[in-house]
Amino acid sequence: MRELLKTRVAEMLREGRVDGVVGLIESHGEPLPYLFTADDTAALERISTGELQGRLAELIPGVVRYPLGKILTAVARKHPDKRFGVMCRACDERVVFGLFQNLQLDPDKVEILGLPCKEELARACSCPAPAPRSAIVDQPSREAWDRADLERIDAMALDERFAFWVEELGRCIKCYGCRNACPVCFCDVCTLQDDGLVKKGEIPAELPAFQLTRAWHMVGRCVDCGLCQEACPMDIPIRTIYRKVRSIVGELFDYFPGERDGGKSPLEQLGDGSFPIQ
Amino acid sequence: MRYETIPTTCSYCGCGCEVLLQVLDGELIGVLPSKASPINEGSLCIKGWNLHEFVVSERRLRKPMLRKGGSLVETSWEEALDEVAGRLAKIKSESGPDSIAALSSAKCTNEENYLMQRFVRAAIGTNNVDHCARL
Amino acid sequence: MTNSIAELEDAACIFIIGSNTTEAHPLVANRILRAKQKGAKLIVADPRKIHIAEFADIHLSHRLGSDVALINGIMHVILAEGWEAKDYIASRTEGFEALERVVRGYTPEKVSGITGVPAEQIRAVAEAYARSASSSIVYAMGITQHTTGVDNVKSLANLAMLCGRIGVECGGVNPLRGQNNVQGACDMGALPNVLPGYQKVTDEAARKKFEQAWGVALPSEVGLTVMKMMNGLHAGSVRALYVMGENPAMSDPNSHHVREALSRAELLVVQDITLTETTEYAHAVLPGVSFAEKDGTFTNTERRVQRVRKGIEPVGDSREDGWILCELSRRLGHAMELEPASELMDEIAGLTPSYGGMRYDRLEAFGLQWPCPDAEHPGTKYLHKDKFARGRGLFHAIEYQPPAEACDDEYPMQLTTGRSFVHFHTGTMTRRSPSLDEEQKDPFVQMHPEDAEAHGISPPGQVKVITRRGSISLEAKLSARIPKGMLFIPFHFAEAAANLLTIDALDPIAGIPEYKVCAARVERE
Amino acid sequence: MSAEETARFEPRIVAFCCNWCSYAGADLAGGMRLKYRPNLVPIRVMCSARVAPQFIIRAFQEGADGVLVAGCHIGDCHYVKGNFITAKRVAILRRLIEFMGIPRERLRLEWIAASEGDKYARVADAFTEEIRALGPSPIKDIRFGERSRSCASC
Repeated sequence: MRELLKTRVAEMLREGRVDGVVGLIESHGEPLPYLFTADDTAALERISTGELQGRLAELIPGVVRYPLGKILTAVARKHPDKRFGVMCRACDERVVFGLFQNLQLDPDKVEILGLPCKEELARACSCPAPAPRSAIVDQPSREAWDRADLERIDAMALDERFAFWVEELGRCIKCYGCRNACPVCFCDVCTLQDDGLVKKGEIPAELPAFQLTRAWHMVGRCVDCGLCQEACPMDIPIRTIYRKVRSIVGELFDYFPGERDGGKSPLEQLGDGSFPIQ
Repeated sequence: MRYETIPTTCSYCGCGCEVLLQVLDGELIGVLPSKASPINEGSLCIKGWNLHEFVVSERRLRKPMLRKGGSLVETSWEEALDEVAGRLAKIKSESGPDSIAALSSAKCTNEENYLMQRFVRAAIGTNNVDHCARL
Repeated sequence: MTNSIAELEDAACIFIIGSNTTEAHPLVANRILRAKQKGAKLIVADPRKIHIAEFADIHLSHRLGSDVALINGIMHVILAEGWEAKDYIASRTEGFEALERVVRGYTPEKVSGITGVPAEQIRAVAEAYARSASSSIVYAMGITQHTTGVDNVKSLANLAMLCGRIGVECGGVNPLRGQNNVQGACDMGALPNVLPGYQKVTDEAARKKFEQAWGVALPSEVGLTVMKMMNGLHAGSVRALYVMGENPAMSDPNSHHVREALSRAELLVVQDITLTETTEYAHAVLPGVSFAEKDGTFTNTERRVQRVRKGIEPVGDSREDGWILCELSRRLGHAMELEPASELMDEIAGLTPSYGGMRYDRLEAFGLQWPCPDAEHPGTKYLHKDKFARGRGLFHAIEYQPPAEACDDEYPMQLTTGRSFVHFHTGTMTRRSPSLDEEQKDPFVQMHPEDAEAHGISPPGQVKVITRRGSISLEAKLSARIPKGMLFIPFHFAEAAANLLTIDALDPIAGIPEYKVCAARVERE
Repeated sequence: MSAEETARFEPRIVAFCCNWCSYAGADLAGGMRLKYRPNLVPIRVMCSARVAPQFIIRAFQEGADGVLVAGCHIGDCHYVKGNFITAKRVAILRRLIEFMGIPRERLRLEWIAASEGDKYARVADAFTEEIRALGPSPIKDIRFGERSRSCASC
């Protein structure tokens, strides 16, 4: 897979189809985000799919993921005239499509290099749609979305749920990591930092206002990549909340951010008013 | 057009979290937690996530300064270093090395701390070197 | 730390004392809370009900400065119940009899009187700590910043040794260092009494080694600590002070005294990245660079030597701190090379036994923990395995001593200081960071609602906090997390600097100031 | 909250009312001298679509036992389609708060026209009783955070 990726990236750069490719490079003993460019072909030798090497593989299971879509957005903002390739697992691909839908990236200027995940990995990630559409290799379609985490909470009585979330969210140290790591959070001004809406300067972050406010912003946005969860220093199951948001929006509006081309979030279009009240 | 991430160690508390400096065209645009670090495992605290902000602060000093006529005035490195070295040498020759003291820094690197204590002990000739270990 | 951060996750019992872990060391706190989720017992001793205390099985709200009594009380119960590690004590320690004699006097009931902690809680803590499969002690400045700081630390070591908890996995006595490289600064000999690797300046053989390496004769008399430097400036015996990357005008206790001292300096040189309260007194200000603009290493709280890598070029005409020192040293007739940092590390490794095996190529992925004496050594996860550094672990029999300043009619409340989760130290970095500044802009004093009511304070209201050293004005934040009669002020804010209030009474051995307790009163503004 | 406190529990309900219909409806209810429960605290907004979900979250955080969002009937919106968005928002938020353990009944959406003073009164009574039956909001009893604690005693 790594070799194929390397070949494809080299090809894109050589042919001048893109000016740079956002991906991972093996450097200082770990995979790190990097922008590959045509004038820097030596770096291609160290291109990485995020698999860990040697000692690290023992320390950390699975693969290393970074918010490549978010990084691409930052680079593309600075260089709006350039064209980019981006290495994407299925989750990253949903991110990039989500960013297209939210007008943060220009689909005409981005080419996706999809990497299918191994089945164990997709399962460990509870990936809602494990096969990237722009995969560089063929791969079988896979079972989607393990809902065990949602079902577990749906099965609880309301007071039990509330106690569960108080306990979990009570650990929050307000690092804003869930927001910072989120590849589809792109606003310049953040509601979470509005003192009138979420109180500042205290931990845990105001409970439940902080997480409810953040969850609200995931409506029509969350592509369920799980990077928020990986960033949480307190192991709070925040991804479960956003997965619920995604499932609510899916059930009510048949809208799954990042999974289908085009289309705006139901909250960004007025509709015909036929939506039932309760 | 160049974007890279450089792994380094957070400079706030003593946890030693590994952060990646995100550098776009030579500019520090943000940090990311290292996903592979056995210390922070892809997480950071609020200070760590904002680590880049003080680095690029407008309030960073950009030139050496000497106090002239009561206020600090920007000057060249050559003049500032000559002035400081000259005055240290004068005080040392008049009152001995123990009339000079230095505070090293728990924010600086091991190498810099090493150089500082070597400077104080070998160049000035006193053991009057300490830092804020107790604070 | 005697042990490693990751080990905490698997401890069966964690005893936190004097550490506001979730706010000051969040990425250590996460290991502790993970341990808790795996079923560990969590004990938090802190006068305030700090955030992590919400998750504790037992929260001890002991009086400020009563740590020795509390720990002696815990040991009393352990001995009375016969829970001590008898074999360990016999084979690996000495001085046990003296400890036993002192601890005998600290019955839970007596300790309860001193600490305000119910005797039952003391018994419960003793049982949890002594009888769990593995127990780890975590502490920070709440233990050390007292006139009895050394006694406090020794008492914790007593407790750990009594139960055989040192030199074992998931155990130990684990101080959390407040500054990113305070461990390294100590290791590198930025202390008045030791050369790199804690080799005493009074030890001729050690001195010889360095004299040979550096080619000069070295002074053999122990130098001055920070507080003595300040006194020296007052007295005129110290004429010049060189400050690199510190802000004593803000960080040191009884700041009025410190600022007076700084203003008397004939030459004050400050090497820093921004103007600070200290540069107001400087004759020369030399712009150094931040961690992001240079190569080097930091040593974290678990003794891990980690790489610092240059990401960007120095801002403006600022220069690497090492370059500045080398330039000055050359001008004073002692040439030091700012070799590539990797070669400098080789020089350090050659002179510092515990760093003997530290080479940049070995530090690439996530560093090594000292002691690492040679190039093959894998580093050390936990200290004192099989044998203490000094041979046998020494028990210290310690009696409780009250804090330096007692409350009286004029100053009836106790003031303590500490950190907030947003800011760091004197705020020279965090308060210049827009996101952090926005999260917490203003200084505040935390006080109990009933105390506020008694003083006619209703928030949001400005109050004045007064001690024998000075007074500051700031906003009152009411909270039931703090006991009645106590005030808490974070020390990050220059406009209401907590250290204008704190007392400069020092621990007689370590010279650490008693930041954590002094007498105060509060007035409505 | 103690049993005694629950017994004398009076729900506090925030009612966001749109300027053009529902607020006028509330006004009319007063004008008609209708008797209805006094537990609603009306907040006038220009359109129900002005009620950002963050406002609703904030109201709950500040200790509201229930939140009513009242707007013009579909088709009557002064801004033509503002209330279309309101309907979607409330539907999503009700399910979301329920997932967090807050009964969705604590958040209610009603279309109340300027002429429907009687409907406003009816909704006020019914909603108040529904919330009374649900009891005080659990948010007031969260053991973390000082503001919530003081809310419990007010």
